[in-house]
Amino acid sequence: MTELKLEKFEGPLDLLLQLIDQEKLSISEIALSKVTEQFFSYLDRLEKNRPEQLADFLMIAARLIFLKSYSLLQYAMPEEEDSGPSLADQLKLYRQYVEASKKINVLWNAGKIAYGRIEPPVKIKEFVLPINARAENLRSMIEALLRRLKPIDPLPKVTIDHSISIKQKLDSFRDLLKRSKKFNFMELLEGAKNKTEVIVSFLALLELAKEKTIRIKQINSFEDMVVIKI
Amino acid sequence: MSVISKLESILFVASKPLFFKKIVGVLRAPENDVKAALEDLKLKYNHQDSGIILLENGAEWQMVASPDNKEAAENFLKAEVSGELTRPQLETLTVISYCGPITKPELEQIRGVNCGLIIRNLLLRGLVKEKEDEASLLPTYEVTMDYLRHLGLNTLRELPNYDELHKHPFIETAKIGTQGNL
Amino acid sequence: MSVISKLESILFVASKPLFFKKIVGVLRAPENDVKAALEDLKLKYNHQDSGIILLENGAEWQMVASPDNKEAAENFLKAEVSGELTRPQLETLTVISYCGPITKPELEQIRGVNCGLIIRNLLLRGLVKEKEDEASLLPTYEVTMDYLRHLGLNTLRELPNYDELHKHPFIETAKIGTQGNL
Repeated sequence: MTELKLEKFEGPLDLLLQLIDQEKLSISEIALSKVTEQFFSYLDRLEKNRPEQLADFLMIAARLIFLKSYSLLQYAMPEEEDSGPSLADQLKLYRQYVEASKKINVLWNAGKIAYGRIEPPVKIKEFVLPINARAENLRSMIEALLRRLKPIDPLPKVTIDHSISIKQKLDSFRDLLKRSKKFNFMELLEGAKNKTEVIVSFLALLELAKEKTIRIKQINSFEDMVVIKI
Repeated sequence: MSVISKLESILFVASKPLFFKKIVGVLRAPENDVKAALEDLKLKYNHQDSGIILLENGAEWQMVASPDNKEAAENFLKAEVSGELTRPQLETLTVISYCGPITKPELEQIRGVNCGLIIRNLLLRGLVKEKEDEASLLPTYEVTMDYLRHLGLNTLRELPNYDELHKHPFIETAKIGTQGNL
Repeated sequence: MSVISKLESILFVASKPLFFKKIVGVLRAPENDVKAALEDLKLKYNHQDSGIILLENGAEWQMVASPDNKEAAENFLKAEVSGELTRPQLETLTVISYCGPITKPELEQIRGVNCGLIIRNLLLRGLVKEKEDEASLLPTYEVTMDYLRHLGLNTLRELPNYDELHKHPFIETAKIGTQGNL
């Protein structure tokens, strides 16, 4: 597998498309599942080189994890209303616009410009004050402008949501492990309100396993997992 | 004089894109008559070998010289430079061209990346504008007449696969998807 | 493109009378072809109910709005430079009033949109004037004495909250602009 250059893709969807193309697959959930690991391998470097885009990649990363975990954890997923198109469908749509953008680029570079004309201005004999250009109008306009220019929180909200929730989950799992040596994954999910929380719990669990704080046992596939403190 | 003759004169002297509402106001004619007159003028001008073209961009109209005669026109006015489009600019313009008016979350759902900076960049370049529509809660974005002029198209409907990509079955779901949290 | 199409385009953009010789030079076509094309265009335009007319004055040719619609066209153009300001125009005038003298790029960074057409309109209305600034090489814009006088002010400092708003930190930050790598 050849490494894709980090600066060569536009965003997470573009990276996915390129990974899928590289594997000579067509867009499907199976294809997405096959490139998930590769996708994750780019996240670390991204954090260093394009931190401002991390939130965008995390959104897609969460959906990839969801797809992967769905087959493993189907029993644990709460019923939820469908929240939009599948990732595969979204990717197919994105590809169509990427293709279309190439055609637009050809038009843009064709050097055809339709010029408007400039009618010589009519001379008004004396100065006319527009009825809505009095000092009071200027004042309310600049106040509106200042409201618009008021700096907004520079960090994308999504990043904060994600990092806080994973951190919170990790902390609460650690607390739990202080109190008991062994518990079932399903117990952890009892309070889960939506898919995001299930995924975040799963991510937190993987993180703890990586730290070698816990061991995970599953007797049969699709069954509940037993979490054991090391 | 007839509506169509007055319309032709106004579009000729205007020297800039005019909103349909504005035209109706200036002509003091029923909307339907103005609409019909605009269609008639389109038929009169927009054909092969016409030196004048009537551009239509959403609710805006502008009379321009044919893009095929760019070089000849530049003998009489300052040449405009199109400048290269970067990949993010191009990708964003493409989605807005096919799906505009479109909100920022919808655009982001389709592109999968935050589009705040790129929208600002395109607004500053005058290629994209915020739609003047106070009814919607979120601002919507669409391409400008300047962009259309530089593409050499009479209307966005002439873009390749316009109907398919404009009314793509997933766009509506993509738009709904922006309300979900994933 | 054909001679007639090119001819139509240049008469359209020229906005002034063109000598026959000049037209021939620009089109680089045989005199007879140009003459025939001019006659064709006369037939196309110069009839009852046309909104555009081709004027022939000795050896000079010019495309103009139909004299029958002279009043409508003039009223339209006058309203453009004396009527109520649009919201974007008022916002631009406000920024120039409180923050002038200011360059076009600074103005655009603050407003977040391209301001070319709007500045042109404010100049025509006599609300704003252009000044060459030798230091920055870019022209700067500020309000005119006429405007100030009609506001009943002696100096801009008398604008509401001028001292506080003139160098407001939000505006100063916006002015520098976002250096996005796009």
